[in-house]
This record gives sequence, structure tokens and C-alpha cells, in this order.
Amino acid sequence: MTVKKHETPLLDELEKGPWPSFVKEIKKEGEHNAMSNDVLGILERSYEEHISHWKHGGIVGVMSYGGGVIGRYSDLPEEFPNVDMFHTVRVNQPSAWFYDTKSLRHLCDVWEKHGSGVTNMHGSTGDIVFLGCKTEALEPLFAELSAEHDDLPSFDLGGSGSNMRTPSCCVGPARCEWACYDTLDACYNITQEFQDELHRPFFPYKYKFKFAGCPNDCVASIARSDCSVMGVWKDDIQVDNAKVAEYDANGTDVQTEVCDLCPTRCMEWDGKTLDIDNANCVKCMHCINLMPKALKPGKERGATILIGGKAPIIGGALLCSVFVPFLEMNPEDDYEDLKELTEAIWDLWGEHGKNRERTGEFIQRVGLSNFLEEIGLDPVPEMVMHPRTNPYIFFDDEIFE
Amino acid sequence: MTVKKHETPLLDELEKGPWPSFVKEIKKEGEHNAMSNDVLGILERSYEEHISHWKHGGIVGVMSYGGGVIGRYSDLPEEFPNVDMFHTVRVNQPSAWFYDTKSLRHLCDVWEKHGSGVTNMHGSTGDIVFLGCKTEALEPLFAELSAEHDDLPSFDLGGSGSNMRTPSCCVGPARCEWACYDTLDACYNITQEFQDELHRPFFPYKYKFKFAGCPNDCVASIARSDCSVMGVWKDDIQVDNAKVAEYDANGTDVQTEVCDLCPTRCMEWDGKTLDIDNANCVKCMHCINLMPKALKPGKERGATILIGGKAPIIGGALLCSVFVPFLEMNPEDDYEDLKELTEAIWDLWGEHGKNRERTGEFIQRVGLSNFLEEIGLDPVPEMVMHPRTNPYIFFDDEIFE
Amino acid sequence: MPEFERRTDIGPPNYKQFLPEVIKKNYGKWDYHEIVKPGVMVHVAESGDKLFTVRCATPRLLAITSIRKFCDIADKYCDGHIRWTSRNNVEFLIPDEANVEPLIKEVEEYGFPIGGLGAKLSNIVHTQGWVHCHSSASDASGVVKSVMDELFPYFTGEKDLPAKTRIAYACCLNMCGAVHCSDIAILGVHTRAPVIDHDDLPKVCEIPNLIASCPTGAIRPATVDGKQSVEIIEDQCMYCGNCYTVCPAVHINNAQTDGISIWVGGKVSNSRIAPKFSKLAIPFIPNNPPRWPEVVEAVKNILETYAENARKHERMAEWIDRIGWPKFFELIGQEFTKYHIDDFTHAGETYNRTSQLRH
Amino acid sequence: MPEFERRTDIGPPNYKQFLPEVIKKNYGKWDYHEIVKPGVMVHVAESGDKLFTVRCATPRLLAITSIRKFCDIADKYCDGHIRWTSRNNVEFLIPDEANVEPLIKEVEEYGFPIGGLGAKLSNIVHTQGWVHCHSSASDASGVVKSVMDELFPYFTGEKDLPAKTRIAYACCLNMCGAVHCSDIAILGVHTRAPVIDHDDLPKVCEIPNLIASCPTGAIRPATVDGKQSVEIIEDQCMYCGNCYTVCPAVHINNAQTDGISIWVGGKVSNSRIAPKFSKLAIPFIPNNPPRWPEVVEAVKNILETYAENARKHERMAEWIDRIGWPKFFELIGQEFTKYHIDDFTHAGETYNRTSQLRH
Ligand code: SRM
Ligand code: SRM
Ligand code: SRM
Ligand code: SRM
Ligand code: SF4
Ligand code: SF4
Ligand code: SF4
Ligand code: SF4
Ligand code: SF4
Ligand code: SF4
Ligand code: SF4
Ligand code: SF4
Repeated sequence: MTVKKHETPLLDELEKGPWPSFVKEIKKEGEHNAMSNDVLGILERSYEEHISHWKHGGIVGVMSYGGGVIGRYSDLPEEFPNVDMFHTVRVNQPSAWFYDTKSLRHLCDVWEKHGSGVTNMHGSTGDIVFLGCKTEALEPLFAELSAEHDDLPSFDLGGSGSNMRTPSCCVGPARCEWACYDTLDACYNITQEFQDELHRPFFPYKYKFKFAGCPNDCVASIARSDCSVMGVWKDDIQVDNAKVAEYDANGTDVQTEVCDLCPTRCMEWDGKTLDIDNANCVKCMHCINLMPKALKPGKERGATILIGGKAPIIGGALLCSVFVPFLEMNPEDDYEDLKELTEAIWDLWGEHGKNRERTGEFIQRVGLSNFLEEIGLDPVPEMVMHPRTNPYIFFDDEIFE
Repeated sequence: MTVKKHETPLLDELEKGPWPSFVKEIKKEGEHNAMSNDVLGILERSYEEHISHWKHGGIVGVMSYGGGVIGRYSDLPEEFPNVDMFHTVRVNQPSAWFYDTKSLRHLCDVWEKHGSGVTNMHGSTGDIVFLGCKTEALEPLFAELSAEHDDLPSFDLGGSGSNMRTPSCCVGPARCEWACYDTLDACYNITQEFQDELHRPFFPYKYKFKFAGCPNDCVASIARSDCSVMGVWKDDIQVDNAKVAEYDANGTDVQTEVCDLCPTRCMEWDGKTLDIDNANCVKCMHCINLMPKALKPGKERGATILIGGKAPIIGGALLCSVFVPFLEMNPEDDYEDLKELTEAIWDLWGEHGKNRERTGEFIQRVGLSNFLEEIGLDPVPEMVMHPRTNPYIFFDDEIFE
Repeated sequence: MPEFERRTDIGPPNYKQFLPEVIKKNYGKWDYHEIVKPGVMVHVAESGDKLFTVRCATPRLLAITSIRKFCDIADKYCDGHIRWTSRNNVEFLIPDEANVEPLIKEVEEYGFPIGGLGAKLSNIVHTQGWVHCHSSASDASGVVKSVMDELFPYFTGEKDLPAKTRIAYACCLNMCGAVHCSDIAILGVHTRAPVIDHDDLPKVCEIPNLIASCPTGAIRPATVDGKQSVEIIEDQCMYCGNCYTVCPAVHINNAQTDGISIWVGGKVSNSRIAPKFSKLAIPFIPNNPPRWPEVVEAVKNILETYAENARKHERMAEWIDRIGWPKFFELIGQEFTKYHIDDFTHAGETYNRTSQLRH
Repeated sequence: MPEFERRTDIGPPNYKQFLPEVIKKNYGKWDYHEIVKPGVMVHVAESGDKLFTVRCATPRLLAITSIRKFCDIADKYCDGHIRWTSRNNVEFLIPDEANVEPLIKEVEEYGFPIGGLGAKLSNIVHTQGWVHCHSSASDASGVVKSVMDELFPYFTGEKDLPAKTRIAYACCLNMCGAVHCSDIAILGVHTRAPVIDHDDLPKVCEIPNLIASCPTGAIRPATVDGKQSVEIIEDQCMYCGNCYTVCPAVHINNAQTDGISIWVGGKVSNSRIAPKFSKLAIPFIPNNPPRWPEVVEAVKNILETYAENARKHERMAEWIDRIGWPKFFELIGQEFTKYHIDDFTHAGETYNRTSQLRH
């Protein structure tokens, strides 16, 4: 089908320049897709007027799900009738965003049929985002995605609203030598385990998982999730001194670039051997990052579990804080400990959390000690930067025993 | 006069051991002073019962003063009649606690005549503390202290209650090579300037000054005063390289003990010259402390003014924070800037501070920016460890200009 | 019976089916990696197998047309496999080294640049903006495009940086782009209190919830010409938009006063120093579409000041730690204002409580 | 007319009259100093003049008898001048080196030890305790005496320390001893909610003020057998004593439940690291007069663990920073409990928000 193009002088400016242009992308579909064409028109209007023309999205979605679709309506339905509704559909991505072309083409075909043909690869939480779909197209789209196909994978929706959000993970063992556990498997396993929590909002607010294979945290888990599963090792860094010497010979000044930048200065380099005081290594990754051929994480591997990260709404942004310094993460036991911890947190937060109160804020409100007591975790010094400085201690009778 | 001694088996235990004994001290007076004798008795009772036998002190003091005396009554007046009243009198100490023996003996004589003969040299704020005095003795004691004497100095009372408290200062230029301004003179000058504020409680709560000649802060000004006047220099550290080499030769490893412990690592030592990147020196004093013969503070000297330090009551303890990074402190101009700043702070806090709200807490409640605007001080980055991290900014219209 | 049998709670497809052979074989057995040229790295497995990765920028907003083109390329050079990164770049996974250059040629011809690996500027994590979101104080894609056009050489590797540099963009305080921990963060800000539609309000939202939604207590009940409604005390409002999110009758977008703020010195990784929040650098820059020249200039200035002054391996935060904030503001030529001083819940914890200062 | 003419607002005497000649002459012109032996240092002026200082411990609580004795000694060896330090030690200022040893001999014979200079343990800054204060949860002088008897060699210099070490004592949360920034802090604590005397209350205090005085809002109005009074919600009380301070009818002292807590890692100077607050090490030790053996043992254990493990020039805080809190608790053999985790206003700022951990 052909569509009547809008004049977009302002947006056209954004077709220029070396960086790939989102305007060109929209136009690629706008050529033949009325929705993407109208979205150009309404966007041009925003560029003229310096304001968004999207209104609050009411509750739209697919049957029996409470999330996965973000409703969106425009405030200029007459002028841009094809985007009077322009909902986004969040499709749960595969672990670490791996695809084969067959499945990817399938997704394109389905989206072409039911929506704007414009996507986000990917949304900030990790989902495949189908950008712009009418209400009546939601069910057919979902049916075609989720149905069984002979030689094609089926897809499900991701999360939105007050539920568990789509977990994501770093490329990990698939293509990274530093992965301390199988991030892809853990992400997949947890996502499958908590399908109900992902699709039906029963929580006070959203809850996000992110799986990073090591402390480099390539999925920003500590900042962008309520539960950060951060790979780490317990034993000594594996050192190949010959290779360290090679790096030293080939442009890496091991003393100044490696040793001197170690946060605990726990390394010594005499030109031959790199002597690491592993007891004082805080597993920051720096030395390993600089010399991948020479150094590797230790062999006793697992993850540190950190809880409570989030953006500023409404008490101010939070980074996750340490809950379990070291947890085994082997697929064999099906991540039982992580699941138990998660359910204990959800039960408590679910019962006592206020509406729109994230875990991080909830923990601060009730106090970490009380929170730990309730979920049955013992306090350890790793959980704090330092013990309390104020003397306002609530003493139990136990102190007199 | 002779007094009937109390049995003090528990306190007697504290006469043993190498450290000078406060029990011996009290007994020295108890021999002939009924008050000090009874204080032993009542103290022994506290040791038996694990509890204080002092009650809330009502308002007692000398005419026309609102402070300087801490009223104290015992809850065992029948058993220990001589300490039914046991007020403390705070006598304003001379700068840096210097005395000549004549004046000191005079103080002893006066105190022997009017009170227990037991003192604190000195109270935590800095005063000479006369420990234990009856209400009726207060006026005669004060009269004898404050009256003019031919060849003896006169003394005045220090502060207590919601007023300016007795300022104190480090030994500074009197016996320290590092003093960046005249702490003794500044302390004396400020104390004299604000006699009314010292003696008559018009403030929401107490306000303390402490004067330290350099960042070593030998009077703990940053932690124990509302206004910390901390000596500092602006220009380059004075270096005598020959002497640095001497230290290096005589047991101080300049590299590891000096350079490596510099907080900004802004020093380099090649065995001959100590090269200091003064632009990155944060004037922490460490290198100077270690090599007093070789290094000295620069020549452009003054003080950093920090505000708002206090103990925990009630919002939690606070350290002072930077208000004026560098202020000239020369006696010539009579410390005008410091006095102006002080009065501006007192005016604002005096008008808007809540009852029992220290400056530090007040500043946090109203916000540093608002506080600065009110007292007419421009914000500078030195005032904060880092700019805000939360996006909750109150914007004025000025941003649109 | 419908064409397709809908199913629920099946979850995402199992990732295993999407892994290329070389990965299946060497899964978890990678030995090391090397950056062979800008935008290209090779991972070498314990088995000796090699996997070349070509990282290609995307605007994140992608037409299916482009995705299909990527598929064609992947079929040709990558045994039909492809992945995306956590920063919205595409990674072509190439088992056969010979295919690296032809692939690059084809990808670049199609208009997608190669780069963003190692100590470079990667893609800008960003959000919806005017393309799709109702909260946006500015557009996302347009600002990102304008900034990256200007900083292009730092992505391709023509120009060097001391360390990995991450720029993020979010169009409102909700910070979907998680700009709160980026080397440079570009944040859309509303700067005026929301306006209330008193006719709609009673119909579309619950007044108690609305009042409770305000962290500063700026919202109080009011009766406006007879109707039950609320009023906002302007002075107490810091434009967080929370009330707007919970109630459709509240309108926060404002064409005149919405704009952009710039933040610096955040980081996520635990490498060397702990993760850090971004700190306010420039409080407000008005919206100036289509190319936001003032924003582009500000970001470029900060990035290049950093590039010139920071030491090797120093992230933005580490560099500023070393030189101090006063010097930072001096170097970027930005005045330090009252807006830079925190006045939220834990403000006091940011006051400078030591005399350690550079004079 | 009375014997003496009282005068007001004359202020303290001018310090100048109290300065010894050698100081008057070299005021502000000191060149350097050296510690010649434990407790003795010499300051050398640019003029070449020397001033020897002998530092002598006192219990702070001094009888005029002792002060007069100090005067005799000062007359004999110090040209009649003497000073006290900010930590309640006496400093004898000796222009003539020959007088140093005789003075020391005489002072020590009188029972006052010499020391506390340099990298040693100095006197314990402390407070009133049961000797004079109504708020005290424990005695001050008795605890100080008991601790210093045990740590004596660290004051005299017989035993070495890595750096200056400051111990402070305060008998209640008002912290008159400013224990909030000490290497080791000993703090008297009340551990139970105050009890109210409902008969007195209406007479001696204003109920609104009393209610307002409670930071946790634990106090609420109540009518107790007809009388206007207040009640304290035990669970909300953290025993700060603020209500007690403002109202005489509130009684917080409790012979059974008052006791002592131990804090570590505070410092004041800006040397090397910024000033730091003391952190909780041991939540509670019951009162055990006359010599508080458990407190003495705990303090000694911490000091000696520090002395054994810290590097030269490391203050307690720097040492703990280096080894980490988990190791510190392990070394002193103290269990980490829920009491150690902050739950006051800025608690969240103390949570550990990085994965940087020792494993
Ligand atoms: C689509 C997406 C942005 C994007 O362009 O990628 C997005 C879009 C919205 N986010 Fe978000 N958030 C998205 C990832 C995030 C992230 C990043 C992340 O998950 O890693 C964050 C920060 C991390 C976090 O969770 O704190 C984020 C923090 C928020 C917040 C603030 C939450 C907080 O606790 O501070 C809100 C406000 C709210 O929940 O009402 C919000 C709300 C919204 C809403 C639903 C607007 C609203 O007021 O309800 C946006 C819908 C826009 C639209 O029209 O499509 N969004 N949001 C991301 C989800 C796509 C996906 O599923 O993959
Ligand atoms: C005598 C002295 C302790 C000593 O043994 O040396 C002292 C004794 C009292 N102080 Fe103090 N304070 C003394 C120095 C301090 C210091 C240290 C300093 O000034 O360097 C502090 C901590 C620094 C500060 O000011 O914050 C201090 C912080 C307090 C506080 C808590 C103030 C706060 O903001 O947190 C209180 C509570 C109050 O003011 O009601 C207090 C209250 C008291 C009272 C008046 C008790 C009360 O509830 O009213 C004590 C009277 C005891 C008595 O019976 O004699 N005292 N007080 C010190 C004054 C002697 C002198 O004038 O030289
Ligand atoms: C592909 C990706 C993971 C994924 O599953 O998608 C990835 C892959 C790698 N990261 Fe990453 N990181 C990826 C996002 C991140 C993020 C998250 C983010 O940017 O939002 C971070 C945290 C950033 C931050 O701290 O703000 C991140 C912090 C690191 C670091 C630590 C850098 C530092 O010193 O702070 C390293 C180590 C290094 O670069 O030496 C690292 C190293 C690597 C290595 C070298 C790991 C390896 O051996 O394969 C990978 C490729 C090199 C490179 O330079 O990108 N990766 N990496 C992500 C690529 C994003 C992109 O397209 O640019
Ligand atoms: C006499 C006195 C000042 C006064 O006017 O009374 C004083 C005098 C000196 N101090 Fe001090 N300080 C005095 C209390 C303090 C305090 C305050 C306190 O302890 O409450 C501090 C802060 C303590 C803290 O940080 O917790 C203090 C932190 C220092 C420092 C920094 C030490 C460090 O590295 O943290 C130095 C430098 C050094 O020792 O190398 C120093 C150095 C000195 C020097 C060497 C200065 C000089 O050249 O004369 C003086 C004698 C040496 C010494 O070791 O004591 N002085 N000094 C105080 C003696 C108290 C006592 O009897 O022990
Ligand atoms: S987080 Fe660690 S394991 Fe995962 S991709 Fe990044 S560097 Fe590799
Ligand atoms: S990982 Fe980090 S902390 Fe551990 S040795 Fe390497 S640089 Fe040091
Ligand atoms: S504070 Fe500085 S000037 Fe004052 S005595 Fe201490 S070291 Fe000397
Ligand atoms: S004073 Fe401190 S900061 Fe300055 S050079 Fe010396 S050690 Fe470094
Ligand atoms: S940041 Fe704000 S405006 Fe942008 S997508 Fe998220 S919620 Fe919408
Ligand atoms: S924008 Fe935020 S601060 Fe302003 S009224 Fe709404 S909720 Fe309150
Ligand atoms: S610390 Fe408490 S008990 Fe001790 S003197 Fe001060 S106010 Fe009294
Ligand atoms: S002691 Fe403190 S917390 Fe307890 S009731 Fe009194 S004021 Fe409130």
C-alpha cells in the first residue's frame, strides 16, 4: 500500500551526519506502513512545538496478562489517525540477545503484519520492543508469537507494571573468558521459574533481575536492577607470569598501569613474578581486564547477590547493596538458594511494601537489620561500608544474657 | 577543720595502679573539706548501686548572667548534707591554657575559700571547672574572681546553656612552628567581642568556637565546635631538600612514609629533591608532620572556616563543613570578616532555628544553598564533596534568562 | 478456530538454539580476547578456536527492513547468527577471519559504523522521548543522533579516550536510560510544577493516592469551582513527575520550560573504584531541536576536556576525583551554582567535612 | 560595701601575661621541634632559642593541693609558668635543658607520669560521670583510671604504637567527651526507655516541649490516674535521653540496664585521610565497678590488635580501611550483629553498594 507522506523538514535534518539515523529507519517503514508514516508526522509536530503529543496510556494488554504492553494514545487523533493508538509490545528477548536469522526474520514478519514495523532492539530492560500497535492487533500478534510453530521458536511477552520485569544477562560464558557462572542459563531459568510473577502484577512495584558474569557488570546490574547477580570468585587469581612479562614488554607498564591502580594495592611486580595478596584482593577485575592472556579469575566461582538498585523515583536513585557475599551458582541445583532468597524478599516486600515502593526503598524504610531478620539472613560485615556511627541503638533483652 | 570520713572500699580500689588517681585527688581535699568528703561518700554509693545520685539541676547562677554555672542537687541530701548542692562553676580559661603560678595559686585560694577545692583542669569545652559549690557561695566567689586586684588578673565565667560557649584554641604560635595564624589572639579577641553572647543565652542552642592553627586540628575544632577556624596556607610548602635528605638518611623512608602516604600522591622524591605538585596538595600536613625540620607550611597564611560540628543530640553527630576555603586572619583588621560571618549566621539561626537545634542541624534542615543565600555567601565547589546526584532541583526563573 | 493457538507463560525461547556452533563448542571455555582493530575483537578458546566479533552501531530504533538486511549479512558471513549488546549495538559473530573485512565493508556501505570497543565511546543508552513517551521533557533519539554525529570519531576509534566512556540519555527523571551512573548523562528535565485539569481529575484519579504520590508534600486537597480537586504549591514542587505518572489529569509537559541537564562522573563497573552516581554538571539547557547544538557543544566540551586531561585507564569519575571538583568546573568553564548543592534527603552527607582543599 | 567589687563581661585575662619570656621572644618564630625522649620534646626557634616541654598526665580531676604542688615545681624549673593541653595533660615549659631531668624526677615522685607525646597513647578525654552528672550511664573517672592503669606502657612510651592514638570517654549519648571522633571511644549507654514520674510531670515540665523533644516520636500525651501526663512507647525509644534532658520528671538512669559500648576508627586531624566518626565495635558491656574489667579487656584487646597489625603512621581508621571491617571483627573476635548495622536517618548511605569484597 502507498501512504501520503508528511512534510518533515526538521526531522529531515536528522538524516544527515555519519551516525545511523532513526529518522531514516522510521522512513524505511513509512514508505509502506501508515502507522510509521503518521508517527513521523506527529514527531515532526513535537519538534516544531517542543512537546510530546502522547497521552497517558490506559490499561491495554492481552487476556490474562497484566503486563507486557504499554498503552499509548496521541492527543492529535484527527490529524494522525493511524497513530491514535500506538501501544508498545514488550517481547521477552532470548538470553544475552542471541538470535539466528530465521527466528529474527520470523519476528520481522509477524511485526510487519500486526504493527508499525518499527522496533527498539532493545528496550532498556532488555525486551524486544515492538513500537506502535493498535489495541485490536494485540491478541492476534500475541497469538502468532506464542503459538507453536513447526520449525520456529515461540515468543512470550516481557514485563511491565508492578511485577517482575524481564530479566537480562551479559554475554557471559557464551563469549567471555571471565564469566564466573552461566549467566545465560541462570537468566533463562529464573525467567521460566517466575512466569506468573512476570506476567501478573501482584507486587507493590516493579522488580528487576540482571545477571552479570563478573564484577565488570556489563549489564549494569548494580545500578539498574533490584537483584544484581554478580559473578565472582573466592580463591586466588590465576596468574601466568610469562604472559605478564609479555604484556610488560609489549606496552603495558605492569607497575603503573596494573599494580598502582589496584584499589587495595595488593599486587607486587618485580619484573618476573606478579605477587598477589589475594586475601586483600577485592575482585575488582582491573588487573585481569588489562591482561586477559595472563590473568584469570580463580576457580572457585559463584556470585555475589546485591539487592535494591533503582532509578530516582521517588526517594532518590539507589545502587544495589550486598546481601550474599558469595553464592554457588551451579545449574545442577537449579539455583535453589537464589530462588529461596527471592521468594523470601517478595513475601516480605509484597506484604509490607507501600504502593510504588521499590525493594531498595523498602529496605531503607524498615531498616536492613529488621529486613534481614524477617527473611532469615544473618548480618555480616560485608553488607555495610562500615558499622553505624550514631549511638541510637534499639537494644533487645538478649544483650543482658 | 576536721571531717568524719566515709568508708569507701570500692573507691579505694581506684587508688591503686600507676595512673594518677582521681580518688586520691578528692581525698586530698576531703581531708579538710566537708564537701569533697561527702562527694566521696555519695560517689561510693553510686559505685555500690551502679547509678548516679545527682538530680536535674535547676536554674542557678550569678546575677545578670544566664550561664556559667551548672546547678546540681543530690537525691540523698540527708545522708550527704554537704553536697545537697554541688554546682559547677565554669571559669573562662586563658588562651591555650597558659598560666603563671601566681595567678594559678590565686585561683586555688579563691576556690578553697568558696567551694570543694576539687577542679577539672579543664572541662571539655576548655573552661577551668570548679567542681562543687553551694548556691550562696556563687556570688561571693564570682565577685572575688571578677574584682580588680592590684597585681593579680581577674577572671570571668565561661558559657553554659543556649549561648556562645567558651572558645578555646591550640597552643599555636606560642609553641608550634606550624601555626598559620595567631590562635591565641583570635580566641581572645573573639571571646572579648562576644561577651554578651557568652553570658546571656539568646540562642536556639549552644554555639562553640574552636581555633586550630593548622589542619592537624589539635583542639578537635572540626568535630567539637560549631565554628572551626582552621589555619592553612595558600602557596607552596617550604622545602629544604638538604634536610629532607637528612631525614631520609636517618630512618625516615621518604618514599614510603611520606610520598606514598600523601592523600593526593602529589609528591615525588628522587633521593635529592622533593618535588611537590602544590596545586594538588590538599594541605593535609602529613609530610610536614613527618619532617618538621625540612618542610614548613607556605608563607601566604590564613584559615579555612568550617561550620556546624556537634555531638549526636539529636539528629546525629556532625563534623563541620567548609564555608570559607581561605580567610585572612590578621590581628590588624580585628578579624572583621570572621565576626561579620558569625553575626550573619547568628541572625539567621537565631530567628529561624528551632529550640535545641544546633547550626549544623539548622543548615541541613533549610538546605546549604538557601542558608548561603540568606547570609550572602556565594556557593563554591569547595563546600561540597561532590555536586548533587539526585535530579530534584528547585529551578528559579533565572535559568531561562 | 483461529489461525494461531495462543499460549501463555511459555517464557522466552531457549537461548541454546541461537548459539553459533563455535560458541556451543567452546561455551565457558574461552581463554582470552584481543582487540584486533577498532570495533573488531577476537576471542580465542582453550581449544584454539577463534571467534571474531564486529561491533556495529545502531540507532536502537530499527526498521524491520534493516533487521532483515542484518540477517542477510549474518547469513553470508556469520553462519546465520547475530546478537545485540546491552548498549544496543549489533555484534556480528564471525568464525572465519576471512569474512571480517567483507562484512565490515557491507555493513558500512549499508550505513552502520563499526566501533565502540575497548577504551572508546560506545553507543548511547537512551529512551523513548517524543517518539513514544508521554513524560518526555525532550526527545531522545534526536539528541542522541546529534551528539553521536559530533562525537563520531570517538566511537570509530579515530580519536582516543583514556578509558571506556559511557554516555546515557533519559528524557525524564524516571531515568529509563539509567543515566544515574554514566560517565556523561544527558537528562531531560521539567522545570515547572504540573498543571491540573480540574474537570478530568475527579473522573480519572483518586485524590488520596495523588496527594500521597508527592515526595515533598506539595499537593493538597482543594475545591475548584465546586469540584473536588487538588492544588500544587509551586514552591514545594521539584518537578519529579510522580504525580503525573499516577494521575492523567496532571500535566507536566511544558514546551516553554522543559529542557536538558548534564551530569558527569558516574560509573557502573566495580573496576578499580566502586560504582558511582553521576553528579550534576550543567543544571539547564533549553530544548533546541532538531539538533540541540548547545547540548552537543556541552557534551563535546566535557568529553574532550576529559580526553585531554585524564590519565590512561581513568574513567571520568577517577579523573575528577584526582583533580577535584573545583578544578573540573574551572576546566569546563561552568559556574558552580546553588543548584549544584544537594538539598534532598541526604544532602548533609555531601557537604565537605574536611579542611583538605586545593588552594 | 562588700569585700570585692564584682564586675561583669570582662572576659578571660589576656593570655600574654602568662607567656614565659622565651615564648614572648620567639612567638610565631619557632623553627622545628623534636621528641628527645618519651614525654619530652624540644622546640627550637629561628633565633636558636630552645624550649623543652615535659608532658605530664593528670586525672583531669585535680585537687588544688596538687595544682599548688605543680606551681611549686613550675617555680623551681619553669620560671613560674605552666600550661595544660587540650587533652588535660600538664605541660611544663623548661627554657633550661638542665632542669628537665630534675623536674621529671620530682613530678614522677609526686605520682604523675610523663609521656603521651608523638606516636603514643595520650590522656583519655572524658567527662563527669557519677562524680557530677545526672545523665551518666556509667562513671567516667573510674573507667578512665582502670583503662589507663592497664594501658600505662603505651602512654609512657615503654610500648610502641603505629601512630598517635586517642581514646575518649563519654558517660552518655550527649558525648561531652566528643567520643564521636576517636580511635577508640568508650561510651556510657542507657538501654531502656525512661520511666516517668506522673506526679511531678505536670508541675516541672511542659508536655508539648517534652513530646517535641523525642526524635523518634515515642512520646505521646496520656492521662494517668486523672493527671495530664505522657507515655513512652518502649519499642520506639532508642534511649537518647533527650526527653530526660528537657524534663526532670523523666528518669532514664537504670542501675540494672545501663552500661558501656565501644567504638573505633574515629579521628579528627586532616592528616592523610579526612576526619572520621567512630564506628560501633562492641554494642554493650554491663557496668562492673570499681574497675570495669570487661571494658578494660575489650579496649586493651582492640589497642593491641591494632598495635600488632597496623603499619607505621596508620591511625586506627586507616588500618581498618586497609584490612576491611570483616577482618577487623575477626581479629578482635567480636561477632557482627544487627546492632552494628545503622538504622538511623542516613542508614542507607552506609550499606555496601559495590561488589568489591574480600572473599
Ligand atoms: C521502554 C523503556 C525505555 C526504553 O526506551 O527502553 C521504558 C519506558 C517507560 N518507563 Fe522505564 N522504561 C524502560 C526501562 C527502564 C529502566 C532501565 C532498566 O530497566 O534497566 C529504568 C531504570 C532502572 C529501574 O528500574 O529503576 C526505568 C525506570 C522507570 C521508572 C522509575 C522507577 C524507579 O523506581 O525510579 C518509571 C516510573 C514508573 O515506574 O512509574 C518508569 C516508567 C516508564 C514508562 C512506563 C512511563 C510511565 O510513566 O509509565 C515508560 C513507557 C514509555 C513508553 O511510552 O514506551 N521507568 N525504566 C524501557 C523498558 C523497555 C524494556 O522492557 O526493555
Ligand atoms: C562539663 C562538661 C563535661 C566535662 O566533664 O568536661 C559538660 C557537661 C555537660 N554537658 Fe556537655 N559538657 C562539656 C562539654 C561538651 C562537649 C565537648 C566540647 O565542648 O568540646 C560536647 C560535644 C561537642 C558539642 O558541643 O556538640 C558536649 C555536648 C553536650 C550535649 C550534646 C550537644 C549536641 O548538640 O549534641 C549536651 C546535651 C544538652 O545540651 O542538653 C550536653 C550537656 C551537658 C550537661 C549540661 C548535662 C545536661 O543534660 O544538661 C552536662 C553537665 C554535667 C555536669 O553535671 O557538670 N553536652 N558537651 C563539659 C563542659 C566543661 C567546660 O565548659 O569546659
Ligand atoms: C558486549 C557487552 C556485554 C553484552 O552482553 O552485551 C560487553 C562486552 C565486553 N565487556 Fe563490558 N560489555 C558490555 C557492556 C558493559 C557495561 C554496561 C554498560 O555500558 O551499560 C559496562 C559497565 C560500564 C560502566 O562501568 O559504566 C561494562 C564494563 C566493562 C569493563 C569495565 C570498564 C571499566 O574499567 O570500568 C570491562 C573491562 C575492560 O573494558 O577492560 C569490560 C569488558 C568487556 C569485554 C572485553 C569482556 C570480554 O572479555 O569479552 C567485552 C568486549 C569488549 C568491550 O570493550 O566491549 N566491560 N561493559 C556489552 C557491550 C555494550 C556495548 O555495546 O558497548
Ligand atoms: C599540646 C597539644 C595542643 C594544645 O594546645 O594543647 C598538641 C600539640 C602538638 N601536636 Fe597535636 N596537640 C594536641 C592535641 C591534638 C589533637 C586533639 C585531641 O587529641 O583531642 C589532635 C587530633 C587527634 C585526632 O586526629 O584524633 C592532634 C593531632 C596532631 C597531629 C596529627 C596526627 C595524625 O597524624 O592524625 C600532629 C602531627 C603529628 O603528630 O605528627 C600533631 C602534632 C602536634 C605537635 C607536634 C605540634 C608541634 O609542632 O608542636 C605538638 C606536640 C607533639 C605531640 O605529639 O603532642 N597533633 N593533636 C595537644 C596535646 C594533647 C595531649 O595532651 O595529648
Ligand atoms: S560482565 Fe564480566 S563476564 Fe559478563 S561480559 Fe562483562 S566481562 Fe564478561
Ligand atoms: S582484581 Fe582488582 S583488587 Fe584484585 S588484585 Fe586485581 S586489581 Fe587488585
Ligand atoms: S593545630 Fe597545628 S598549629 Fe595548632 S598546635 Fe596543633 S599542630 Fe600546632
Ligand atoms: S601536605 Fe599532605 S597533601 Fe600536601 S603534599 Fe604534604 S602530604 Fe601531600
Ligand atoms: S525516561 Fe521518562 S520520558 Fe523517557 S521513556 Fe522513560 S519514562 Fe518516558
Ligand atoms: S511533580 Fe513531584 S514534586 Fe511536583 S507536585 Fe508532582 S509529585 Fe510533587
Ligand atoms: S556525657 Fe552525658 S553524662 Fe557525661 S557529662 Fe556529658 S551530659 Fe553528663
Ligand atoms: S529517650 Fe530519646 S527516644 Fe526515648 S523517649 Fe526519650 S527522647 Fe524519645
